[in-house]
Amino acid sequence: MIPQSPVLVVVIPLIFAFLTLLFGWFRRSFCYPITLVALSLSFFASLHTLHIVITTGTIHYYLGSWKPPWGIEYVVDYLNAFVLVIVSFVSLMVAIYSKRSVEQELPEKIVYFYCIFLLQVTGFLGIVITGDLFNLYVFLEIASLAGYALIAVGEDGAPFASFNYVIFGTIGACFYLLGVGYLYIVTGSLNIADLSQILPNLYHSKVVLVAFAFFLVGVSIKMALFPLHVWLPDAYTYAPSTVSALLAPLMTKVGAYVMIRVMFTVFKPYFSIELIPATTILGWMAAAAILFGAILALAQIDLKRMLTYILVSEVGYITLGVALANRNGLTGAILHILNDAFMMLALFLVVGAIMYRSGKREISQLRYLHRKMPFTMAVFVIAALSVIGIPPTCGFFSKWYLILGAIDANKWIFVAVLLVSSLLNVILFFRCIENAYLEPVAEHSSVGSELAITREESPLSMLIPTLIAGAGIMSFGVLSGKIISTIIQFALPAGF
Amino acid sequence: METIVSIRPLLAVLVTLIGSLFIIFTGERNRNLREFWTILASIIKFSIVLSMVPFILDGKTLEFTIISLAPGVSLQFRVDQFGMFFGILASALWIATSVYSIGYVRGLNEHAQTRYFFNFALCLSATMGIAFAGNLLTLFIFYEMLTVATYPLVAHKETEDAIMGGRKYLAYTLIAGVVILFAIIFIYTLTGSLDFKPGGFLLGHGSPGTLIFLFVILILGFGVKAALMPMHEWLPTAMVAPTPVSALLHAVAVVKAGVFGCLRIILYVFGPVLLHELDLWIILAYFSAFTVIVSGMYALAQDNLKRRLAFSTINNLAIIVMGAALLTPSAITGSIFHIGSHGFMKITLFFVAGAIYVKTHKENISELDGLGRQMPLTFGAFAVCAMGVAGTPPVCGFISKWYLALGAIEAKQVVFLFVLLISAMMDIAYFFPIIYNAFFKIPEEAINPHFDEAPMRMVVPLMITAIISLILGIFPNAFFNFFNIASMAAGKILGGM
Amino acid sequence: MRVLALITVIITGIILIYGTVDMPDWGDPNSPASKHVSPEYIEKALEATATPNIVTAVLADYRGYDTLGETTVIFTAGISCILILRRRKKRR
Amino acid sequence: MFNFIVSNYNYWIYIVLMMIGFYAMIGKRNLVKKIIGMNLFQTAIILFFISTAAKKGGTLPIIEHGHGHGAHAIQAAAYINPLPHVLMLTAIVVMVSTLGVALAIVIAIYKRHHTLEENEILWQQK
Repeated sequence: MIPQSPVLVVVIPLIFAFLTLLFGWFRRSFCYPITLVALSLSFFASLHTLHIVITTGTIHYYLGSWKPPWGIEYVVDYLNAFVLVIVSFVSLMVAIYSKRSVEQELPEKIVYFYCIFLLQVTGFLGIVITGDLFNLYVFLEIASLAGYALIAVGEDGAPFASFNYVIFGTIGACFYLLGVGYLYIVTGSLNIADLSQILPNLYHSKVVLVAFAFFLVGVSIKMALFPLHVWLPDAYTYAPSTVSALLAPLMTKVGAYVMIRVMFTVFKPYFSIELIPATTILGWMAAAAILFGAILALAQIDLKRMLTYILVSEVGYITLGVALANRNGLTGAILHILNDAFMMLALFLVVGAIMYRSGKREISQLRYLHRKMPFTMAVFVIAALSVIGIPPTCGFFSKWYLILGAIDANKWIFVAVLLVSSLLNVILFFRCIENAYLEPVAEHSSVGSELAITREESPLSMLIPTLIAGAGIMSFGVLSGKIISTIIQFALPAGF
Repeated sequence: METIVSIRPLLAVLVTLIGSLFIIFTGERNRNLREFWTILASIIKFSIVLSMVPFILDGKTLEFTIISLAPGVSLQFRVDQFGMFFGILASALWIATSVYSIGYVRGLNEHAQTRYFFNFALCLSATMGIAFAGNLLTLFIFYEMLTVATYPLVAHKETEDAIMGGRKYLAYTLIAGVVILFAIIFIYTLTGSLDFKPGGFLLGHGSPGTLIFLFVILILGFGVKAALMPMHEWLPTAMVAPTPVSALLHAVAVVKAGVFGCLRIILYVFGPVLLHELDLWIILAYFSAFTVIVSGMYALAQDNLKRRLAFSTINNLAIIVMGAALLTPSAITGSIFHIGSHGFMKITLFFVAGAIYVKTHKENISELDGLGRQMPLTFGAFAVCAMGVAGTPPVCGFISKWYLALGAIEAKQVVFLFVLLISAMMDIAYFFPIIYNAFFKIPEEAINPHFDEAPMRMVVPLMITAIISLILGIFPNAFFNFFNIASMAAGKILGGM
Repeated sequence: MRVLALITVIITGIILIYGTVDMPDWGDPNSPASKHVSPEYIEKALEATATPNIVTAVLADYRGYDTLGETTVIFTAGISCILILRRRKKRR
Repeated sequence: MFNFIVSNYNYWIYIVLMMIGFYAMIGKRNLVKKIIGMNLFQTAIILFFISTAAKKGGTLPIIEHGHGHGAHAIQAAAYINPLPHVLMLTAIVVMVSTLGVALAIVIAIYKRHHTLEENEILWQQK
């Protein structure tokens, strides 16, 4: 029997998106549990998919039983199974978290919010799982449209930020589509596996070259690779906190996944590395992203905006790993997809919780937070240490592999960039930690004052996902060897 | 060499980690219970460490692999003689520091005590991890943990100065961390392994240029915590921290971790053979000799007692590194033993500084005139240990300096013998006036001439550490064959030659 | 800003034209796109789907999943518009 | 050369159209103009795809006498390529959806800022 879980991963949130609308009509409070059920089911389906991949190898699922390349197929190998699990788990966490935050920020739009939320996740999952370039485009658009809408309902600046995102996102998606078209015109195929068979004969065609360029630019816009990141900080700053927490960890990671697929599956590593200087250019862009992201983050006074710039910098790490194009570098990149998803999840959840409780989000306003919200702030510290790259948090291990990869590739400048960025992150985060944990001397003169600040921990529905994200950061660090030996080493594209 | 798989090193690390959780969840609500956890964890930890001593004395190695981190590298504990030595030192001194800390923070009614004890416990876990780490990566993981866990302690007072001190500490140590990380990864790409081996594992890998480069950046990296000049700046600045923290920084955890790291690099990564081949040992020895002399001069110029002690620490750490760099059996023995003896002596000195501060709120040496009569026990302990640091028999500092001097002669480098002598003289020059003034000088303002000591919770630990320093000076093997462990470690390292 | 935009546009245009050089001529019945996947549709669609209109056959059958995605896109767009434009009933 | 230019004229048209759209998207200051540009851009891509479907001498991909005439050999060359049409049907829908969402966002912007000029909005945000 053909396992049905690959398609269920995508279809369950899709169907439940309709159901949310239907049930939401009768009762608003149904939406939250329905979303949770949908995403839990989807998460279990993706776990099951991963399990099948580990036990029996790559899954080919023919939709409608039409054989590829005529029909659409789902191809699930280690790489997308891994990303699927990350996406579905992170979105489940955000969904659990969303309850209070959405009630506070968008009280009259709950039904539609959850509907779009599920569609957003459907989009991400569809992008990741598919084995067909055009199908990928369709789901990319689902994800993008949902993203535009979710961002637009945020604070005052949100619609305009969202509009910029629409413009950039459309350019990105259209470039991608153009790439698909160019490949189609010289090959006649849309299926990834089929394309990778046909393309090697055409590597010297200018059409293929241009297609590759458009793919890369399009995906770079979607994953906000410096200098095409300009839409991201505004959009994620003004978006509702739940939305930032969903998009920030996932959109960029899904983009990174597509980039790896295009560079090393659709095109062979031979093309991306040796025939054209794609990896070199990408490497420099990534290095610039890492540094400028961190430097721009230094200039921010708003915590959430600072995190968006850190996200830009983190995208640089993943891209750098891809651009190093060797075993260790790619291992680091794929590991960082996991690690960064959790780091960004944790950070954005924490910021959301802080805003929910205090309405404040400037770095200078964090004072006393370690007493008001000790657990939330503990997770913040863990995530911060991970971004900096302090062992045994998971961020250290992705850095470890990235640096190994950079040394293997003899790219000493990238090694320096990776090391320096750690130090920049130290400044970034310890600025926040100092503000949150250390108080001006006058105010702690007596012991009595310590009790004057009441504890205002975020509600359980927000706290639990935050703690899980924090626990994830710690445990993935220790388990990284295990994760690599069971999944990632098989997830590396062929040829590494 | 026999290797035994044993979970004990992991337990030794975990007990404080778990203890720290108990501490933070007990919190301010029940202080006595919270302090009980601290003491309990320290005692359990010490007994676990001690339970491993017999194996070590048999020449065996205890090993425990937790999880594989990368091909060829695991999160692994391996307890050898050198690690054991450091482990005993750290866990023994933690008991003393805990008791003393309780007296100190309560005596001063410090704020954020829970955070204080929490981080203290974390520090000790990290230190134990450093001591028992079986490879460079494990060592580095705990080394960075230690950095982070110490930061809140340094910035504990939360004044401008304290926050700046904390920043400086972080800046120095994390930059060093990044440098070390780079070197570790580089070594990994060269050898595919990071496991410590007595006598080094780098022999036969890489070109001499690469190895020299690696050695330099590793020593610079670990040298930051070991406060080798010119990377010592953070240490005097970090003196703003509460005194038990300074004691911990100086005698037990942080700087000793730096020195421990340096010694691991010198003796277990590069090894005597390679260092002789590359002629690096003599450069390192001169480099640390420079620190020995200069820091001694700095110490003479300080009026703040803790700052003077800080420079004295820098001085002694450099002596340890210098001893290891000489690469002769006596020098290495002396160097390792000095980690311990300096630990006991310096912690006493810092305890004394803290006791004075709690009792009289005085921090400067010029204000201490006549205090010896008011606090005879405290100053007595100070006198014993100050002389010990200078190398006067029968305190334990004498033993280590004796072996170091022997080592200098064995290595046919008489220069370093003179360096040791000069430093001893400088030690006397900056410690003796304190003792003299405290006991014999008549203060300008009237001072309580009666016996009026600091709280017993502070005096007892400092008395005990002083007495231990004395006993170790007379019977170096009095406790758990302390000296033998050091000399066995030295023997094993050079056995690989 | 406008100059920058113009430069970007021109560069993109040049790249596109550069790519076009190797493209098959317009209406070339032997172009790869006409040779690889599509003939199968034309030849087999009637037999396999009993639909004379091949576009319909491909749209609704061979690549029916794309069409599901397509309808989802428009559903998303519809709900998005509601989500964005829905009036706030009461001001917070 | 001349032959090349003539035989590929479909590409030139779509590139010109697309560049006009692209310029409007990134160069114009008015939000609605940007949206118009976006539409042009997408339409150009659709034009491109559809033009790849063409075959000289081919007809619409609807099988004549499809029903009731039994099996007879169908020449692939006789019909134009159906796949790009299919793809573009989807793409058109995507385009319309994007347009809809973009316009909805523009309405939301207008409600808050009472203007559709980028400069003025940026000025207001300061």
